[in-house]
Amino acid sequence: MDNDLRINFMWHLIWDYRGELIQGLWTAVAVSITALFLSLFIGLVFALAKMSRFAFFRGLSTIYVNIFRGIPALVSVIWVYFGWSLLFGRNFTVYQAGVIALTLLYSAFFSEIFRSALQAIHKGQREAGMALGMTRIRIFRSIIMPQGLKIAIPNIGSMYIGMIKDTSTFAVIGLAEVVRVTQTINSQYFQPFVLYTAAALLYVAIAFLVDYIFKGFESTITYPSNGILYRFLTRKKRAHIQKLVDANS
Amino acid sequence: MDNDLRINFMWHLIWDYRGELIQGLWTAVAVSITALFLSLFIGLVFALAKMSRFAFFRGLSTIYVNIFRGIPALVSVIWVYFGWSLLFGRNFTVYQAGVIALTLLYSAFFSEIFRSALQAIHKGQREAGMALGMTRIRIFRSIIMPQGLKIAIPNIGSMYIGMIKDTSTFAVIGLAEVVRVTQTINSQYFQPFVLYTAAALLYVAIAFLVDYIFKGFESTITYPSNGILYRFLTRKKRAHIQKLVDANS
Amino acid sequence: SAREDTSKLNLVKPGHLVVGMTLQFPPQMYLNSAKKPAGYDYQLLRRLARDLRLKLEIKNMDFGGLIPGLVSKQFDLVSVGLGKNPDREKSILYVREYMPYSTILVTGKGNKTRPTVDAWNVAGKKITALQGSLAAGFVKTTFPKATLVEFPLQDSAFLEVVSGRADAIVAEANLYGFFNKNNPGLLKPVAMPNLRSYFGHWTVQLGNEPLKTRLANWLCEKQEAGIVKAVFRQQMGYKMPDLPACK
Amino acid sequence: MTGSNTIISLRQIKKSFASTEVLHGIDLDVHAGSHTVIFGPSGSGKSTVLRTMNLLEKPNSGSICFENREYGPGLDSAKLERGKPLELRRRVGMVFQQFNLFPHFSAIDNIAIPLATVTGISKSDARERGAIELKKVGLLPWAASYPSQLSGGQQQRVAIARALSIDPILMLFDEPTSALDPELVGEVLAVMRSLAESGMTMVVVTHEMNFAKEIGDQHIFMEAGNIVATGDANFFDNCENERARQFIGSVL
Amino acid sequence: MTGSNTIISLRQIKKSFASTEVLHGIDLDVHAGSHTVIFGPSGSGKSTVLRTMNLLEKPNSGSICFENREYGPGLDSAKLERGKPLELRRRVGMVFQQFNLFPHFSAIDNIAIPLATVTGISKSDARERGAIELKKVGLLPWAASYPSQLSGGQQQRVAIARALSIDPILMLFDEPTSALDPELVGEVLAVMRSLAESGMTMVVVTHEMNFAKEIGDQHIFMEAGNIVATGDANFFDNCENERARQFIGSVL
Ligand SMILES: Nc1ncnc2c1ncn2[C@@H]1O[C@H](COP(=O)(O)OP(=O)(O)OP(=O)(O)O)[C@@H](O)[C@H]1O
Ligand SMILES: Nc1ncnc2c1ncn2[C@@H]1O[C@H](COP(=O)(O)OP(=O)(O)OP(=O)(O)O)[C@@H](O)[C@H]1O
Ligand SMILES: [Mg+2]
Ligand SMILES: [Mg+2]
Repeated sequence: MDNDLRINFMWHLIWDYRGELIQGLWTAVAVSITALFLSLFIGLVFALAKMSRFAFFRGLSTIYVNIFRGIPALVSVIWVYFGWSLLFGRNFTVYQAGVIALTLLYSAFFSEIFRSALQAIHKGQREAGMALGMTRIRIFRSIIMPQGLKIAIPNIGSMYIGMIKDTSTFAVIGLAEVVRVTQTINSQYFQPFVLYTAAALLYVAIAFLVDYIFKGFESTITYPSNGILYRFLTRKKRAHIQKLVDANS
Repeated sequence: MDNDLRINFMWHLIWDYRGELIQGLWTAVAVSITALFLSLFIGLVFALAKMSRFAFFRGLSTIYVNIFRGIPALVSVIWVYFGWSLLFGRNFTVYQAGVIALTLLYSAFFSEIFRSALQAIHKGQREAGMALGMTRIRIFRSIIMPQGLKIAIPNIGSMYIGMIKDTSTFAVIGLAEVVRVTQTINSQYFQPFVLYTAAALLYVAIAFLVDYIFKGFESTITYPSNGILYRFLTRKKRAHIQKLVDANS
Repeated sequence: SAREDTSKLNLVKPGHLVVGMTLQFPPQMYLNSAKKPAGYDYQLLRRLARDLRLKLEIKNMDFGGLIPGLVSKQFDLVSVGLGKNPDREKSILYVREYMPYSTILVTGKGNKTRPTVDAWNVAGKKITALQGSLAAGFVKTTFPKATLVEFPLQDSAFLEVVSGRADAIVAEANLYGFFNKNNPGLLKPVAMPNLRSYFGHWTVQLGNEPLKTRLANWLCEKQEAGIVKAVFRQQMGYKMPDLPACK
Repeated sequence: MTGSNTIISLRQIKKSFASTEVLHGIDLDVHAGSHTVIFGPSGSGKSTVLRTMNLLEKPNSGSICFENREYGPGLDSAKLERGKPLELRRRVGMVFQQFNLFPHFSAIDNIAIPLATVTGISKSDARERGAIELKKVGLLPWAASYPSQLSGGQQQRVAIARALSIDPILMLFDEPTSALDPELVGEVLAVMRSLAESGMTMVVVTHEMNFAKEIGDQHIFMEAGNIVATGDANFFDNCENERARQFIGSVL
Repeated sequence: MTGSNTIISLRQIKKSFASTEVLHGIDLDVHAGSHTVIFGPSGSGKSTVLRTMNLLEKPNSGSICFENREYGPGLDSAKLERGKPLELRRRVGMVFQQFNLFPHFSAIDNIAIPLATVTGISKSDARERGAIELKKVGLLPWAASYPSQLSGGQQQRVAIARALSIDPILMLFDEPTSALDPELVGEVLAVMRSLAESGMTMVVVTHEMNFAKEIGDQHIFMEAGNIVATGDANFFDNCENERARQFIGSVL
């Protein structure tokens, strides 16, 4: 095959469109962060339902998890954005639809993550709380949840990277995230390699960042912790304890 | 907006095109299963690298995992199918490219899954093997790996569902999996809801099936197991043990 | 006739003509009920391959894969009716026009906006189009005050109007016809003269002048012999507007 | 039914797990200021009896009387007002074999946080109380340490201080030293000994027979879900039950 | 350097973890058929000494002589051929505090699978040997049970049978009974006792002082990484080292 077939890599496009690309990344992050908080909450609810005494709640949770774990993001967002509108006449914005679709999918995953994390807490912890006369809700809030969260955090971090990646599917409803931005630029220049490379770089960069943030968060809530953030947040408490020790000894 | 907008749901399309849809599902499963085995293997290698004594291997593994965990499937497959050919003049088939792209992404995830599973094996297990004079390789094969696999299996199942879902992205290189099949049918009828619903149903069904199979697999390698499969596979061994017990007592 | 020498055409696979297309646009290009490629583009390509004595090989994939495939030498030719613009010409090589398109403005059944450009070119009107299509370009130039929303899938762009989020869509007339046939009564064309007509092109890899020349010559030959028009009429079901004259 | 100085009494307590009954009708009175020791083979139901006393296990039948309230399914003959488990638990302290300290709180917060939530006092007040309790068990200097930074003996002493912080009138101990290195057992027994001397009512499940002999004034020997022998402070010297004698022999 | 009847000897063994030295130069000879007992406070280095003997820990300096081979970094004075750790480990059996049975193998396979891989005999032959070893510790009827189906005492007996299956000439025990319920201790000690009577050379770290006194003919008291007192079978009765006497008092 001839070698005079030229490929013209217009790498400068990445720089030229940096504003749009960053904006796209920002959109992806915004949608996925909103969905992260919602799906953590809903996931926790379904995790608790799965551990409930009532078979009905357990069954509900199993069905929910298995359905939404299985649906591809593409299909989910098309249903939420178009299907809902056609069936019920209520229109979600692109942003809302993206958040809802992601939340449906990932709440199912988070439910499993929470369940296994909460189940990993030794039952002696709950019993110790009960023996001290703490209420069930208090035990959950002060004893079980903080310890479960620590176990769950690395998995939440991984899942969040998955959520950001899945926003790339939402190009189909016109969400202006990174892949859609690159596609739009691409349709003007037909420079797929340059632009998909840019997208990949942005995604990898954000994955590293998310990893770093979650690691930091994990080390902060590790006990005992030497994290700077931890020491800063607990400085008052530690001073108080020191005062009590001095006063009593 | 008008309220008398009626969408004409041609649900019969699902039945009419059942052959194509099932074929699409089959393609998705075939690609993802091949990729599953490859990425389990590669993931294991990188997990071992990450636990290596040599900082070089650990660093390599960290970089690999962080890069491929972050890249969206769409970008990955475009690079493999088109980018590789562009750079090295070697053409992968659609099937190969799908398998390679999935393998790159998921080997990164599996590496983390294996690492945490292997690290969860109490070090007393390794020491017991060493104290008996077993070689490192033997200890890994007979002691560490079987126990680690059991811990990893539920996560592998979840990830595999993710792999099947990600094949939907490979429509872009023309892989005739479920979503692409529905898009093709859709282009003739403009019946996106009917067809995306069909796709969702197929995906959910396969997710349930995968879950079921992995649960069964897990229960088979749980010890002691009462699984039928387990009892069938070990019937000779158990008979032998029984004979020895009878002979010696 | 003597066997033609195709060795100068830089073909991906000697003896073959590998074409990338998206068989999702009936009647222009689609998979027929026997799962075989069909439509205007396909019939043209078949004749081309026969005349060049090449074996025709169709690579059917999403639109998103076509340009990467061409650039990375997976296909000799992309046949999907690409519109031309100066930016794109820096990355691929256009052969020549072969597919006439006319774009129309389509709105919801109950929409009462007057059918004039001025009535639609106002702030707050939302108009959709297929991402990166020339239709999208026309919205920018014809209705600069309106908001353009692009979608990567054609049905998303239609459904945005059906769901009432957007006021109208600019789309190729035959795509609308097809949508309406399967979902009658949801949308109606605005009774405005065709917004714009344009031509779709065959494209080859940047630098492959020999192939471009050969294909352009073949198209001109067939165009002048009236064959292109005949195939179009037979496949598309209506008369073909005149293609630009060959030099 | 309960003597004037009886703090807690169990009547006909039966308990099943799944379909297996593991307690077959336990009757037991604990008098104020007394030190009851429960011993017996593994699986005989010692822990289950103890856990029933603060309702960590709900009996399938029988009744528990505590401070003029009745708990559990109850007996027909009982006439007392029914109580809520939380009321009972806030008056009964429990120390577990595995300490069950909260790993995410420092030693002092292991005491202060539950105390604050249970009594409603402020965290800061609760910490002051925590400091006092830690001092009693000799661990004030470790107030800011996390459980993972303490030895087993220290952890168990924190657990005892925590249980005492809610001002219980009855303390339950379930094999408090059997997860400890032999050398560390002493420091925990010392704390328990001084607690016993201070007049606290205690029920102790233990295999430390010397300690049991020393502090026990009511001895309960259990086997297979039944109390098969009981005795006073002299039980070890003149026990008539053969199984109990045999068991004591094997453990001592 | 090693007497004719010396099975293993440690010379000037030093071991550090990170930058902390935990063994400061241990010298120890174990004679054929002898029963050495190591005791001392927690953290004194007992386990580390034992683990060094089968090279689970690699000493930072010093030398281990076993069957005319030298292991470890070695001493300048030593003249023996160097051995490979696997050779030594295949002649030395070890029993751990936490049993460390393989949970995914049945009792008999816990013995047979390692045996088959180490000696190269067939699995089926190895199982025959396994059955014999299980019988010796009284567990033949449990051959097909998994560790999770056995009591602690039974698990530890399987662990002993497993260690014996490779025909060791030296057995190491690291607190073999301290993870057991007090009642189950007896059955494991009985197995160890009969092993001692059969003439097996043993090194035992234990807090069971009565047992130690009974079988021990060489007693080693360690503290803070050093051997501070050694003695013969009569050590417990006429021990001159004050710290050792004090320690024995606190544990007995
Ligand atoms: N949560 C539970 N589920 C099922 N069975 C249980 C449970 N808790 C205890 N059992 C069973 O009840 C019986 C009594 O157990 P319990 O723990 O009270 O015995 P124990 O005397 O405290 O023994 P140990 O000395 O081993 O602590 C045992 O057979 C045990 O297996
Ligand atoms: N893997 C390790 N890493 C770091 N330090 C260790 C390690 N193993 C042991 N140590 C330290 O070495 C010292 C001796 O430990 P070793 O386990 O030998 O003591 P021991 O006498 O067996 O104590 P115990 O009675 O608690 O088992 C201790 O200070 C211990 O903390
Ligand atoms: Mg118990
Ligand atoms: Mg030790």
